[in-house]
Amino acid sequence: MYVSGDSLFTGPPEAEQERMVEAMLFAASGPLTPAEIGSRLPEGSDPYAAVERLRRRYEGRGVALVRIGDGWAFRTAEDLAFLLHREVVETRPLSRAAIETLAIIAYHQPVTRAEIEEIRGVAVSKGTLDLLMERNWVRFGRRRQTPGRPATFVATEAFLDHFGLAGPSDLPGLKELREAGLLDRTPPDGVAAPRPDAAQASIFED
Amino acid sequence: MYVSGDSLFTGPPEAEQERMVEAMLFAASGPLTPAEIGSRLPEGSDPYAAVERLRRRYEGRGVALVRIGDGWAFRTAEDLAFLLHREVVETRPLSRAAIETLAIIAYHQPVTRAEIEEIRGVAVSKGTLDLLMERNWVRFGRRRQTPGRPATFVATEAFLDHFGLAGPSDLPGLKELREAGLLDRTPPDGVAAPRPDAAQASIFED
Amino acid sequence: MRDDPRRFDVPDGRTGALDEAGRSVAEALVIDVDGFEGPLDLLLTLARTQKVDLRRVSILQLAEQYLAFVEAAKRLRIELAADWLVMAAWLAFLKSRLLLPPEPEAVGPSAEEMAARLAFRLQRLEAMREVGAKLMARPQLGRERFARGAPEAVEVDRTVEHEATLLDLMRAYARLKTRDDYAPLHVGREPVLTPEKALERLRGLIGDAVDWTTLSAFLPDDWTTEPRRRRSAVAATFAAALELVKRGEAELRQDRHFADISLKRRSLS
Repeated sequence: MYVSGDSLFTGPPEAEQERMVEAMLFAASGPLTPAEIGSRLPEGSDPYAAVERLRRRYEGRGVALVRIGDGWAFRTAEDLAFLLHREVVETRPLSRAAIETLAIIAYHQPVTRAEIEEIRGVAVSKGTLDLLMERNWVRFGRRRQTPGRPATFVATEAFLDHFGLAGPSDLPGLKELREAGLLDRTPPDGVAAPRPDAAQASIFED
Repeated sequence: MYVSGDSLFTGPPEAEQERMVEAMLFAASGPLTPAEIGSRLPEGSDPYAAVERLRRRYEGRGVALVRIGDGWAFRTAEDLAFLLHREVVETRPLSRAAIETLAIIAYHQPVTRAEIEEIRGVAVSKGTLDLLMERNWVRFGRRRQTPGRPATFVATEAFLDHFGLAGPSDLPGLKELREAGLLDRTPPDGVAAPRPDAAQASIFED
Repeated sequence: MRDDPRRFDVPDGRTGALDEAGRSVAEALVIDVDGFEGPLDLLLTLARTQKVDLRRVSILQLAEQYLAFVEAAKRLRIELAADWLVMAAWLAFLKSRLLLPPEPEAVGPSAEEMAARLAFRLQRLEAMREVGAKLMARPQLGRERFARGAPEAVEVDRTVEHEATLLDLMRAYARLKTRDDYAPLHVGREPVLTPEKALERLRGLIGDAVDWTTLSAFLPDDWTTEPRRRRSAVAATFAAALELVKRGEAELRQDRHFADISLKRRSLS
């Protein structure tokens, strides 16, 4: 323990030693041990006492003087760790594949992956379905009672919420799409009406 | 000015805001502007007031909260240089030409290369400007709206930080140089013409 | 000097105003000429030898000092670069103008203005050197002043939120439906399962069919929904089944007309 009166070499005043240790620890790239601190303080200083005073001074502040191994270092106060994280939300338009898949699920639910592929004419990547499920617009429905018991996909409440729909039947039908000029041509018969139960039909049915 | 009672959104208590700003500024290596700080504080906080309280709190400590251009950063106290001084072996001392060029850019900014050459009386070697730009003390400013639209050079925030200047107006001796007309591009008007037989008389004396 | 291109002959080196000491100073400077950054730098050094405040420096004397320097170079057979000689010419001209009474009809700046301009440039250069030295004497970051030695980086957690509007959704669906209309024009996947493919597939599956299994269970998953594709798959798989029967690898059964067709692996005897 440093007692200024008894010390052979009188070091700088306590407050000054504390400032010095503060600057050293601030500038250091890693924790400093009291021995290292002492070797750089003027003769007659007491690094242990200075570190302890400094530690108390920073109690409850935004940074804390913490012990790491044999050394000491300043670190962000634990309760403020969130300040070192920044949440950045980037908004990106849904890819064409994703929006088409979403549209098919919304209009044809419950629908299997094979059916989505059939309608889109290309394979549906796992990533696309994952993305829609992650976005919480799509979830698994009941398995289809056909050989292989394939999973079906349905649209969620969150989907309806997001698109401002009271229910799946609120989705504009083909007639409205056509009237809105979104459909240029009359679809041929047999394609117009999505038939979720088509898969159940017998193999020889038309 | 932040008045907690009147604020539409009441942020965290002042002491808490100060802690948060303290943590942010301690964690950062470069200066942070109040706007940057504010964007990371909870709604209703006043970064300016928090920075000012924090600056006062650290007055006389081993580290100081200093202004650098538009931002603020913690830096070790200048009077502790003797304790912290590190021999920087890897950076060669700047040449006389580089120091002069840096001074001219800092005091005359924005300044064109031709103006630097006019002041120094010799061509500026490419290496000199490259070196200053590499150290990030100098950067291109806006082009001068004169024939040829020459590029100008300005000093950077890193320059201010490196030399411990709060802003360009903090440059040592700036006021005196300006008053002496030495930052003008031509000698001040009304220069008393020295007579050949009185050549010892001050040419700038009235 | 660039800003005064008027040319005058280099004077003959008469430097009556300088004594012997001045001469040897000039010689020392010539020997060290490479240490100067051009004529202005030398002029500033010469001006300092006048040991007066730069604002009180005698430009006339300075011109003489410079001309003595050029003379010394000649004497020592040291070749000076062109800009040194241009400055010498300009200073010789300035010196003569300063000594002679002003010509009333002379155009351009007066000798006094020229001298003042030179004095201004010298002061300005000196001022820049002084502030440069002042800057360098300041506590520098990383040498005497320090930033946080162990900065704590702010981690940016980037989350991507995908957006779509109802209109996007409707457009996408309309696009799908419209594409169906144009299907004849569009080179898509043919809705035909070839018998070869069906055979290959069936041969892979028949080994597990120990019991009677309906033909439809052997259809590929993605060929069961759309009627045209389903028809093609049924036909191809049926043809493949017949082929396997022919090869003695499978048995085929239909209980009555239009009932399901079933097949199983032919038990090895």
